[in-house]
Amino acid sequence: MTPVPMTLVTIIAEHVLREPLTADLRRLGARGYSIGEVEGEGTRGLHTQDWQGKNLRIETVVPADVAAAILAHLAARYFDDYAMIAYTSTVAVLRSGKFA
Amino acid sequence: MTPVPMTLVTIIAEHVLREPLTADLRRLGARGYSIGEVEGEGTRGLHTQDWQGKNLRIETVVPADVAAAILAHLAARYFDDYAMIAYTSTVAVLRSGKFA
Amino acid sequence: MTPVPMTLVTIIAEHVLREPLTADLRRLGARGYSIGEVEGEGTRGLHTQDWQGKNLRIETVVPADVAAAILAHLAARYFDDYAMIAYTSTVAVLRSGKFA
Amino acid sequence: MNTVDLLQANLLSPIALAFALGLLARVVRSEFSLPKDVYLGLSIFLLWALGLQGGVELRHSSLQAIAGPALATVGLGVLTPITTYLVVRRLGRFSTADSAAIAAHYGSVSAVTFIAASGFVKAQGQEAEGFMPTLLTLLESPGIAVALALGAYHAREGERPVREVMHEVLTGRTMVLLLGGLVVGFLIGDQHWATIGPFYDTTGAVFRGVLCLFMLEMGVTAGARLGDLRKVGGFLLGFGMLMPLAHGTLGAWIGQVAGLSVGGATVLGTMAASASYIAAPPAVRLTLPDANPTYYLTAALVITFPFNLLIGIPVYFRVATWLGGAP
Amino acid sequence: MNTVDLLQANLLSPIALAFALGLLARVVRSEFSLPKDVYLGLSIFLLWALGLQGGVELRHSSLQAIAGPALATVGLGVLTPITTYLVVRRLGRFSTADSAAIAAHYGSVSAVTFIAASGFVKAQGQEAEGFMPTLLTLLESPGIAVALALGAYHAREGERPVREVMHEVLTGRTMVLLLGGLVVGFLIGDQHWATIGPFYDTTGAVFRGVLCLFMLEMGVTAGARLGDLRKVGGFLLGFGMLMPLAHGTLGAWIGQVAGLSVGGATVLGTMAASASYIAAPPAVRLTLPDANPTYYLTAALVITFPFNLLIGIPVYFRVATWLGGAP
Amino acid sequence: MNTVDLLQANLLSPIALAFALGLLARVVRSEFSLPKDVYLGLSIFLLWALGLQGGVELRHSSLQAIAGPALATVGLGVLTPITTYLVVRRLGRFSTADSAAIAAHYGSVSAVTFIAASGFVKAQGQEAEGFMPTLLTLLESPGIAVALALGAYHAREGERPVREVMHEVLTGRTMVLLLGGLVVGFLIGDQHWATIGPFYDTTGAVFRGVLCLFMLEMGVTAGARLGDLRKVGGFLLGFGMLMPLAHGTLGAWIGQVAGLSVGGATVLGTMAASASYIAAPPAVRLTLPDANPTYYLTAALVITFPFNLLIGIPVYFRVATWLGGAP
Ligand SMILES: Nc1ncnc2c1ncn2[C@@H]1O[C@H](COP(=O)(O)O)[C@@H](O)[C@H]1O
Ligand SMILES: Nc1ncnc2c1ncn2[C@@H]1O[C@H](COP(=O)(O)O)[C@@H](O)[C@H]1O
Ligand SMILES: Nc1ncnc2c1ncn2[C@@H]1O[C@H](COP(=O)(O)O)[C@@H](O)[C@H]1O
Ligand code: NA
Ligand code: NA
Ligand code: NA
Repeated sequence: MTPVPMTLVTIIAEHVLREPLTADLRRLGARGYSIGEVEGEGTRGLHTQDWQGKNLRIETVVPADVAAAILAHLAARYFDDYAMIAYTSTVAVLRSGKFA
Repeated sequence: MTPVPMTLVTIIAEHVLREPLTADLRRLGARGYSIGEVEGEGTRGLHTQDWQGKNLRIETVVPADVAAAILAHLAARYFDDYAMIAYTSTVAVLRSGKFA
Repeated sequence: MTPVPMTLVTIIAEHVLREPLTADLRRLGARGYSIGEVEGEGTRGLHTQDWQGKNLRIETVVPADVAAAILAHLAARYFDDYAMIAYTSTVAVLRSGKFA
Repeated sequence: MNTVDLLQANLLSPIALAFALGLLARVVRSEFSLPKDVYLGLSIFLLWALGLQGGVELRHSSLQAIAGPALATVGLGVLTPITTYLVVRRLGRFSTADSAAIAAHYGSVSAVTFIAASGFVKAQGQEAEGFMPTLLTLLESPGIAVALALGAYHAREGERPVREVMHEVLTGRTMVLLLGGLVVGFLIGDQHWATIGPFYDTTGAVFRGVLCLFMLEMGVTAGARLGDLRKVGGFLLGFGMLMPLAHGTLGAWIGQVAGLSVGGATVLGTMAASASYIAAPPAVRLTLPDANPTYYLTAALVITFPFNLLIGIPVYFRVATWLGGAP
Repeated sequence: MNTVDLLQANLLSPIALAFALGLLARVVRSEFSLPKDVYLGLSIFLLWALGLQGGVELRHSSLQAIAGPALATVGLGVLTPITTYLVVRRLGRFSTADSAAIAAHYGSVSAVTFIAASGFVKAQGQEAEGFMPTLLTLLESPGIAVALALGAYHAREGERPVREVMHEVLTGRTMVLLLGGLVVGFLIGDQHWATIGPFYDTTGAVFRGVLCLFMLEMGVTAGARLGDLRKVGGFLLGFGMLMPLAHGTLGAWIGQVAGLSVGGATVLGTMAASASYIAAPPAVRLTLPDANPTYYLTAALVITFPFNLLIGIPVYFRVATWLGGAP
Repeated sequence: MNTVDLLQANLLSPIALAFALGLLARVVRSEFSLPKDVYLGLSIFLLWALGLQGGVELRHSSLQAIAGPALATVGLGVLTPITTYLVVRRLGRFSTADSAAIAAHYGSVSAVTFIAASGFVKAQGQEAEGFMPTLLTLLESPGIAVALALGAYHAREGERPVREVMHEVLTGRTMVLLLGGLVVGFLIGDQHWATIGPFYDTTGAVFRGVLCLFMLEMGVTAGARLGDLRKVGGFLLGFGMLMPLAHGTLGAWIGQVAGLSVGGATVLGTMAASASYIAAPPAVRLTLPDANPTYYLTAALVITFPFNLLIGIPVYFRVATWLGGAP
């Protein structure tokens, strides 16, 4: 098997967005995702973690076009109101069929 | 010190594989690894986290050939039967001697 | 919005360094960071997690020059005495203003 | 006891002092805090015990005795978010979103404040009715629903529909444990209760001991937000103390009219005066994302919660005593 | 009490209702659940208490009295995985891996079901022998070992060796706390026990109260898998209720023959009837990776566990009473 | 009781056996351990209970009675890190950093060892003074400060300043709960204490039961480091048992001179003999990064802690009894 490139989207967002964000990911074409917990500080400084629980760190490995759609959606829908950052990088996977 | 490239292998797998996977990593040449916990959904949908605990998120920084060997081993040994994804990316480190 | 490249610095370090490291990051120009927890093994083998709690996994998305400054500082200040690894990779973000 | 004595007795209670200690720890920049999961576990125990015992005691109450107070409670649940909204919007000139957000918090109820009030009246020899936890359950959600509906006019395209978020409130931790506990407690009856009662009894040492630990962490949480007091401005500071006084007096009076004892009226007043900081915040964050969390959280947690705990409860008790014609 | 009364009393017990509440919470799509670490903490307390008290009481039993029941228990530990395997493989036509996997679960034992049975017989005035926790410890692992050995014929190259996995079973949480507790309890004796007994006493309010919280979360866990009931098919559904009935009756009979009291025979029957969902699943997952977890987990946790809790235990009690010649 | 009887009674206590079990679990490579957050929660309960009850009892002590023992305690806090430093540096030929690091641990105190000693003397009918928890609080930090100051000569450019790290020690979990508990307990007084006492009472079943669970995990932690015993060498092995004997005897004697009862002198001796493994390690790690954690952790946790628990305490008791002129 030769590795094929995929895009890894990482989203760090306040806890309360768990349900909406995973629904968004599925709708936009992600076939899977993994959610960890982080604490953090950024420019918004909401101290949200005190009452909501920790920030979410969501990772999803998707084709490049799905990644672009996800980023665009996040920017339009959440960036203004919520504590959130998102970034993408290129990774190599063995079974491309699992992600697209 | 100039940064040198290394390969970061990330494995997301069901909890029960902790022992076998870390043993595999050591055997295949990884000099270290870090394990976090994530919850997730994929295509297999085993709900394994309910009874096993969360999924493992294992990271190991290794030379490219070790990364290739790890991926090949995972594909041969686990991909069919277990909930698991794995991907690699290139990172830069300062002390290459620590990883190879 | 077109994605712009940024550098993601990932630091894995023993628990006790939380305060000093986040202070360092801020001082060196990081506008934010996220901290998760991992367990791990490396070459130093201090078993530090037994008594300190888990290792920190710190991520910060920063401009390339800040990343270089951070790595250099870590190497000079911590690499000798503490259990720690650090690596960088290139990621794409939408709002570069948030990170620099 | 006169009012000063009441206040003093209240200030030196273990739960007030535990709260103060947690707060102080933060002031001196201690990093002490309870692990989040332990804190969650304690809150689950407290709510579940409250529900269970409430259910056991509900069996001893007639439907007739409950009907009036229940109606009064629902009435308060509809009224208090509206008064809150109007005061914050008109007098405080806050945005619609901020006003609705604050209204959701003050329209709902704080279970810990309820517990503190129940303990207080019992210590004064004026135990509240056994069905009070049932009223607590009734008051949890209407206020949030009313306030979010008020805010919904304002909601932009694409926000989470209020209906969806209300499902989360109605099936949240508090409701499962309180409402579920009520039903379970009701069904098991006295005989089974005897086997677990010493552990769950809300007037027993285990419950009170756990409550102290819980208050310690609430103090830490409030302490971490102390700095935000400067950000919220004078209006919210005054609001966070005067609004409870108004709602508390109103609640005590309505409770008295609805036939509650002095103890019961005090507790109902306290419920009306209290502000939710568990169920309301996430619901508000999702439906009113441009409301500023610093406003609603600081008001509910840093101002109104300690105010009720330390000063409000004795005052509502005085009011209820006076209304009840007692000395 | 006749059988109907027994069932009814059982259905309205706090632990049954707590389980039902947890299940219901999931049915209405509540996100309520106990933090995993708290749940783990509770399970540690329960097992440790069980072991300690068992050890203290073991001191009061003669080796002679234990020998017969112990032999009977080990016999059941070898027999029940084999009957399970044969039934699932031959009648159910499941794969070798799936059959061995299910056999490992039904050959081992569920500690919570054991606790529920002990509580039930005590409430009926028929307390079981003090050395029952010792039997529980004995029954934990043989069934898993036998079933995994059955499955090992089938295992492909490279799977984890059964021996390695059995080490994990034998040194797992359950064994450390139960077996360790037995030894510690035995060594400390009555005088030291008096200083900690009120906290750990398995018939006391703390233990029972903690058990309720534990059952709440078990209900949530089972509720999350309710949907899988449709996936497992009619055979496993019937199996999950009839196999326990058979093993339970067999266990009660063998217990009676081995000299146990009515209470003891009921509890031994329940142990034989119960299916492990803590020790067995990870062992099976590692040695039989192509067995489908949906089958074994749903059968053990969603069918057999509540079946025993609600219906099985009173039935095994009836059987034991009848065998024991009591009314 | 003669010394052998004392030792034996001590070895068969629930807490000693729970520790041994945890250790043994690790020796047989079990993966059992308490979830970290639960362990933290238990330690918070223990410290908080200790503080609260200490505060309640402090009310019954005169300032006069405390002054002498308090002075003695502070004296020990300054003396023991210096003796430790000299012994490790001169006799053991360890580096300055390692010597200061070890001195910080032995200059401070282990709360669990304190609790074990208090329980032990009580079981011998020689209860210690009610203000002992106050002394415990006094002994927590001076030793760390003195040792870090000793090490500071050595510190390289850029290390964390001792002052900053001492702030963390002085506002850490132990101090908030112990000192805070003392103040809260003092303020609430006997009447309020009665409502929560049965839960927090340090001689009650809840406290002792929780302590057993805590010791189980301490055993696991120590067991995980057993292998390091081979790395630390013979000197530290001897040091870890002889230094406590010296400090324990000294402490018991000074306590006796300062007017403490036999029980009180035993507990003070134990405090002097014990080594911190909660407050000291992170402070040392940050200020003396080139000190080897394997040395100080193994000595404090794997050698001295069990040594005191099993052998030291009865010995210090014997010494105090002898000094006190009792049989
Ligand atoms: N530059 C950054 N690098 C890594 N994580 C960040 C960064 N900025 C923000 N975060 C994370 O995103 C969360 C929200 O950030 P913000 O919206 O800037 O308050 C923070 O709590 C951090 O967890
Ligand atoms: N596309 C993906 N991106 C990120 N994580 C994934 C993805 N697919 C699966 N996972 C993770 O891998 C686990 C197993 O996936 P699966 O084998 O597809 O059921 C899931 O529970 C997720 O945590
Ligand atoms: N090659 C590696 N890949 C991933 N994580 C590592 C690696 N080496 C070390 N680590 C992590 O860094 C920590 C300290 O490593 P060390 O300083 O080598 O003992 C370990 O506990 C691991 O969490
Ligand atoms: Na209210
Ligand atoms: Na069985
Ligand atoms: Na000491």
